[in-house]
Amino acid sequence: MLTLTCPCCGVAAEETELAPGGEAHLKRFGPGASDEDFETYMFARKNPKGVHFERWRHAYGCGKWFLAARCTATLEVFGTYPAQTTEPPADLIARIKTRRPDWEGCK
Amino acid sequence: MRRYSVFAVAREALRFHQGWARAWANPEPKKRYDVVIVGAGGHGLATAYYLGKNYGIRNVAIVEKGWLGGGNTGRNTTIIRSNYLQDPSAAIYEKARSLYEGLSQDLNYNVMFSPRGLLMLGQTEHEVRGYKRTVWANNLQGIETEWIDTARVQKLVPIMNTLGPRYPVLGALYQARGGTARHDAVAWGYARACSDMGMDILQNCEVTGVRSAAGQVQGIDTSRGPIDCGKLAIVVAGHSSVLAEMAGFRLPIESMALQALVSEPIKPCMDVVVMANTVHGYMSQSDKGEMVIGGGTDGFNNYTQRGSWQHVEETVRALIETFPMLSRLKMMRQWGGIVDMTGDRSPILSTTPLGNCFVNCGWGTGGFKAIPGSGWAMAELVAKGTPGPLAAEFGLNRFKEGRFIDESVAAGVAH
Amino acid sequence: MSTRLATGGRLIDRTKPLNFTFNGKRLRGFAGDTLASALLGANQMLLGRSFKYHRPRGLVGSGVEEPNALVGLGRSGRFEPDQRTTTTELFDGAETVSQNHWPTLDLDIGVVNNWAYRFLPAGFYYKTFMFPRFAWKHLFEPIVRRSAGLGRAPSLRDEDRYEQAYGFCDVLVAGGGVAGLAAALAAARKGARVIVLEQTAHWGGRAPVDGGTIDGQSPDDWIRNTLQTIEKMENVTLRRRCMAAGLYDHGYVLGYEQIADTTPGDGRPRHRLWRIRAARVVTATGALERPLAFAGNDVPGVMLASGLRDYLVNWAVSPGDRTVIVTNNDDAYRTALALHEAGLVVPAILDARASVTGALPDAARALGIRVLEGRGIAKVHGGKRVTGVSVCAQAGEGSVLEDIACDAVAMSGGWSPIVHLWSHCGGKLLWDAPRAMFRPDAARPPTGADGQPMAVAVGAANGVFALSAILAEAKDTAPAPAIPAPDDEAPMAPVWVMPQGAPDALRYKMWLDFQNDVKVSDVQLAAREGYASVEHTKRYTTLGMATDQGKLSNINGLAILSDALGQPIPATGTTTFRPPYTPISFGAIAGEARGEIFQPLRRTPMHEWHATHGAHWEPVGLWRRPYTYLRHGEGLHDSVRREVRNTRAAVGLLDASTLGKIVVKGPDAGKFLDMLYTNMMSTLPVGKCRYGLMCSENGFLSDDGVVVRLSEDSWLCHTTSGGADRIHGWMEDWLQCEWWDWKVHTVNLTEQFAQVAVVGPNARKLLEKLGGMDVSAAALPFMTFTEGVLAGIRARVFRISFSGELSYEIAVPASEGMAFWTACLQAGEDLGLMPYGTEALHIMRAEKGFIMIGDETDGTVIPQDLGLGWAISKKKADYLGKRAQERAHMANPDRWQLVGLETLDGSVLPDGVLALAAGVNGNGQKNTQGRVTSTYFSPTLNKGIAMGLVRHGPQRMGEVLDFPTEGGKVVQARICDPVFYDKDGEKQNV
Amino acid sequence: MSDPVSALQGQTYDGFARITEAGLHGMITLRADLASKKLAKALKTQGFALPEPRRVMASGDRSALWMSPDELLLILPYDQAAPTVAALEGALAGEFVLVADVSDARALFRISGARAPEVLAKLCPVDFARLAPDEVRRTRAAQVAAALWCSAPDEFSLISFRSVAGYVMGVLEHSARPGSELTCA
Repeated sequence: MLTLTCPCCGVAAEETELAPGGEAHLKRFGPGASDEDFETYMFARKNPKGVHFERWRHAYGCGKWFLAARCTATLEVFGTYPAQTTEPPADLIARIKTRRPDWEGCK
Repeated sequence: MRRYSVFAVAREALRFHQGWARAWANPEPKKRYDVVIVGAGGHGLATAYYLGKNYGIRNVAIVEKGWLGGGNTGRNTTIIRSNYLQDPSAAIYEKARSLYEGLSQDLNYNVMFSPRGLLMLGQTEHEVRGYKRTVWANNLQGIETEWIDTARVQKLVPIMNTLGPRYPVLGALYQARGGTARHDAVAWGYARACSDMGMDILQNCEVTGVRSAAGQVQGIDTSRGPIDCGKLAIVVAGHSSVLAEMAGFRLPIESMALQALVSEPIKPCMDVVVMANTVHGYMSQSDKGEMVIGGGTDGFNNYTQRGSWQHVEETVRALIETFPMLSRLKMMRQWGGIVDMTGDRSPILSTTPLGNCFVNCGWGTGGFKAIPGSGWAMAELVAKGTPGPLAAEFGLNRFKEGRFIDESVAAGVAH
Repeated sequence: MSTRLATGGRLIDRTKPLNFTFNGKRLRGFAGDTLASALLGANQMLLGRSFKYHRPRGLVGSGVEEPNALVGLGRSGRFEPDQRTTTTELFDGAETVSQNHWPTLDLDIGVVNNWAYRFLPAGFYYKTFMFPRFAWKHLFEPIVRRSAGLGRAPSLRDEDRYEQAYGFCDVLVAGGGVAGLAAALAAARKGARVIVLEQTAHWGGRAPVDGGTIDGQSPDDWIRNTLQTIEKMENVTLRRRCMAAGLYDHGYVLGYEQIADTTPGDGRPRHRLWRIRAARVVTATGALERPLAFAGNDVPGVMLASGLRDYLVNWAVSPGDRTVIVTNNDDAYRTALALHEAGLVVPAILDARASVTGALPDAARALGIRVLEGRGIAKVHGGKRVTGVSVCAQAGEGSVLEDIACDAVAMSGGWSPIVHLWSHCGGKLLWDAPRAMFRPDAARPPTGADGQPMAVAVGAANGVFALSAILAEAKDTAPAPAIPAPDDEAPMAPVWVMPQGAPDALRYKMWLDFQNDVKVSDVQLAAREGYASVEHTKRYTTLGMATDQGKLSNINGLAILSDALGQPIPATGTTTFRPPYTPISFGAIAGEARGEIFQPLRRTPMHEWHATHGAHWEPVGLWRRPYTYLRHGEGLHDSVRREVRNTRAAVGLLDASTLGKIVVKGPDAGKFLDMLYTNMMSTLPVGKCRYGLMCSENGFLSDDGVVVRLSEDSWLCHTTSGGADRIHGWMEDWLQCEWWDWKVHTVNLTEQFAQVAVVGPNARKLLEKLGGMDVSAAALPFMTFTEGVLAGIRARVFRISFSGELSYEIAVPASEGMAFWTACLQAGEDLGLMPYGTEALHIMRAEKGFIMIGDETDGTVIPQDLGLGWAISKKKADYLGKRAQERAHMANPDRWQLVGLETLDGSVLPDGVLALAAGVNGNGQKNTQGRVTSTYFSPTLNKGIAMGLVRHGPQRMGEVLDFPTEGGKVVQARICDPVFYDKDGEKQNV
Repeated sequence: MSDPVSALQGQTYDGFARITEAGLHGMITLRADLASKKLAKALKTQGFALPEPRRVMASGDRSALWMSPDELLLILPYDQAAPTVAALEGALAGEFVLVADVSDARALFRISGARAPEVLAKLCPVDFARLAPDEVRRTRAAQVAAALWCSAPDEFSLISFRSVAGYVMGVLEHSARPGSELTCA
């Protein structure tokens, strides 16, 4: 039963107030994209056992989507950040590296 | 192999059962096998068994990180059914169900397959239409199912509240030959038979890498040393993506926690399996007397084998509404497993971008019922290098082509 | 015999006698009793039967660990099976019955299993019952099932109520013994917000029974003083009868509070389930005493030494007159001393240790109690009650040295810290070899959201038993560095089998799991057969799978398994600890959510009117919509047909309030809607309506509805009833996460408006009667809308039709919805107005060939399949789902496509039936070429009509398809245009 | 002209706290850039002050509630909602804003009495002890969305969607039943 702090309104919300939304930072491919790129966008998932970036919506709160960095093996939350970005913020990356020295970074 | 029978038990009783042999051997890894199967769960062991039985391939190792049968095989709600809507699903699940019917005799190990009947309740007009559609499909697929009315549902399950008021039971999709089996025994029975064929079951042997050359698999590295192989089959529900990454490709899979729970044991009160998909609950009574209850899946990636509590509440609420007597029973134990969820919630039995490497995964919440059929089809895929008719539609390429096998259209959830 | 002593009993109030029954027998106990102590005090030692062999079972313990003494409690709507007597407080009028026997507790036929025990070892059923094939289901399984199970199933609806609550704290202390109270006090003094949960009705745990001094005070005094201090602190909440049932991720603790168990029917909730979020959890859960494995250790009268002591001290109940103590540690001597002090006889203390010194043994010796060193029990005598024990050397093979007559045996195999809560969420254990126990490994605790330790174990739960050490440790709420033995106690000696060299015949009589009948021999058999993982052994033998979940049996079992495998105990490890710590009621888990408030029921403003006017309801999402309005004596079909015919002939009224209504506004709103819908919405003129389709990014049709251009920069999007929240969320997802620089706002106004459809030839007349607005064909043409006042109510009127009739949909403020509905009913009185429900709606749309999301679509259908190509813009470079629809399988001309179907005999095709094609596929399944998606009897056309998806369907008009139905019957239907009624649209466009 | 009615028409329940469906109130959803000066001015003209994030600003019969980084909920007398919407739309013409009358889409409840938080603590995963006095908390009440704040001493206000008002009343009643207090008197 997770708790995540919504970066948009600051509430430390519990899981039942949130809606999960799958892997973060997917790049959308539309018309003109190759079958491979489109398949990757739609289906290929990192699904790592370890550091993971994912989407959540503060559905029962401010209604905003946000992103979270979380360990799927321990459920440790490294941080949350706004959804309006294409990559995790540098300070979050640094924090994850101190917590998980073996982590290979965003691939 | 010493055969199991009532006479054998009687003979052993006289000498305090000192004469029983090991059910399966505990060998050291060999340097090379024709086929290495990663994952000694039901699917992996069944794959090995049918490789030996159907194709005579016996130089096989089944490599297991923990203890055999310790993944989802040993932590599911043991439901067996084949009343699926789409042809490919119906075919493989019905193959599995029919193999289950004779599995105890085939393996000489009582897996306690109990075809006690299975009901999927129709509680909205929409659901009723979906199940009727399934019945027609099943008739053409050669699967015996029928739509039964509320009165018959009530007769089959006297403890059910069919009147609602919220979601009155309008009838049910009934598969009389569906039921349950003893989950551990399925893994143990296959393991014993594989071991007897000379296959090596390597427990406590974790795969740490997949070796390949020129696009062909060469072997694996494990916590018990490197092992070469001619062919590699990855059958590790829950950890499919982790193994796929070692093999150098990505799967349309996310690992999520699925929960189940049991009540304290009570005397028999429900002789069939009941699934109520509108309210997301399903329940059967085990031979020990526990009410075995399946819960919902979390919506986020999770490898901890622990789920989120609210799903237990949701399930229990729904079941009390349908089975009011449940309210005064007690939950004895809850647990979780990690399931592979694919892009269309149907399984994958497929060749992979790596030559001679095959994958069997993505069974989601419905893997146990498929074990014999899955093993049968996977053995064919591994032995021949191309899928037979049972596996043909379950290839990875379907995601690129947009050719999905979507079961949720009729039933909402698949278990 | 067991009896109530004349004096003593620190928990009972002898001035308050309570009456209760056991198997119909009237018995008496006192306030403060548990069911167990009251039963034992009334000389009821035999309380149940075991699971497999149906052996007689009596009390073993005095708390949560009790595996045997389970009863059925209460009657009718308050009957509950498997109630643990040791943790159930006695109340006046309690009715109890014993379980798992037939016909009676004393004479149980099932005990034949016991005589055949040698033929029924662990897992025998895996090796037998296989032939003939049908026999398992029809013969063996029913027998197994009937003899298994414990209590009778309740049959009635639960009469009690339940609730839940949320709690928050910095420190949650699980357990209100000395360690827990001391830890709570220490944390509270540092300013933390603290919650303390104690599962029993009493604070202080074992200390008052076990004695000793704490900070120079007696345990009772220390507890009283500490509680007084704590109760004055505002930052501490104390809860008794509230068990910490489970620890979940991110510091989420389940607390199971029992409120009204002893006052059934008093109106209070019976149980309350707390969901507490704690920054840190202190597990002060104590320890459990282990039984010893000797032959006959399951005979009623053989009890845990600590449990027996509890009955004596807490409830003044003596389990027997002559009690033999058997132990491997000093603690059990306390039981001997307590028995002696109560004036009862202890014929001997059998101590497995070769030599015994120390304060407690010395005290026993000083009282003249025989202490036999290096001795154990070879065998217990007796059937339904202990009559004596045979003594042997622990080091030997069981030769009898002497027989001692006794009627009770108190055993102690040492103590195991209760590590459940610690372990639930990933905390690891270490093996403390000298004291033969698993205890929490402080270096590998469960971790929380921040990755930091979220639990700390204190006191006996941490393997710290000395009161002085407990206090010191609890004060800084960190594990003590050194683990001292209990005050002045000599080390224990691990004893897993008694005697050490016991032969098979004895091992077959040594119980590990009393409820499930698992013996030492069973675990050894499992090991021999290769079920070597502790999980395999557990599952093969069922060790630890009973209602006590192995609280008594697990450590002994895995020690024996380790021995059999020749490996150290830590190499074997433990099975997984799973919540709940002890079973908790499903009632509490469901909480308030039952009956009327089982789920939210969404009501439109006209809901009550429908309910009082014959509505036969249909659930639609969380809404409930009238399927039809039944008139007196009318069947469902007749009612629906009446509604259709009336609407087509006169005028009908539909509550369409559940339709989703989302306003999309902003400079980029047009661009956004062009991405969202398959067709072009940016070009829609202000004041006009357009039907639109939405697809998922995977290409499948997901929702449809009429889009209205409200103003230059705002649109109103209607969605399906079930789709409003989903589609609104979908819009926000794209706006927030993909196109966050687009200037678009959305707001879901579904509930702001009641929406009423006025449908039929007389619709315009009705609106004109309402008055206030020009609704003429010229002023309000088809597919336009206007705003104004209708019947004196602010209204937005859309000229749209889902039935093919002249039709208006009127949106009014929800607060005036009922008033508007009433106005319509009045105005329509002489126009032949009738309300109609969803089924009539569905039939009328099917007559017109309009698709329905959820019928024609099922998540696998793309708009191109449905002949909706006209609604897919060819001009747009992109829309959600466009790329997906270009994939090979979706562009395949062989896809099934929408057509109409009419049976040759006019009958109604069954729902969902499939069209047969020639041959079979590779799996032997019959080939198909289409399916029915919607099928109805059309009251308008007086025959069956259907829509379906058929391979190459639109090119096969007039072809006849075979639809196999029940019993091999085939219904034939001809492919036709899906528009069955008013093909030219003349009726709606007047 | 008809009389508009609220979802439960003022239904009340007296338990260990008093539950009241508070009848119709004007409510306006405003989506906009909350930092805009023009917005602040327009609000001020209408008698509203801009609240800080997650706060309510009340003055007289008007309150402004911060709902999300780009959304406010304005509460005012029911009959003033429509003219206020019109006035705001006028004042903010040409701006990137959305003003919507949601007065009829919501239900407002008051939970009053010293034990009001105990009622809500049974339904909402909210740490009431740590809730700031003027904090608006959007959360879940049992199975539905809710927004709540302390609107007066010993009084909480709770807003839900109108369609589930009956459900919300049901769970509030269940939670306020005498004898089920969470703490000793």
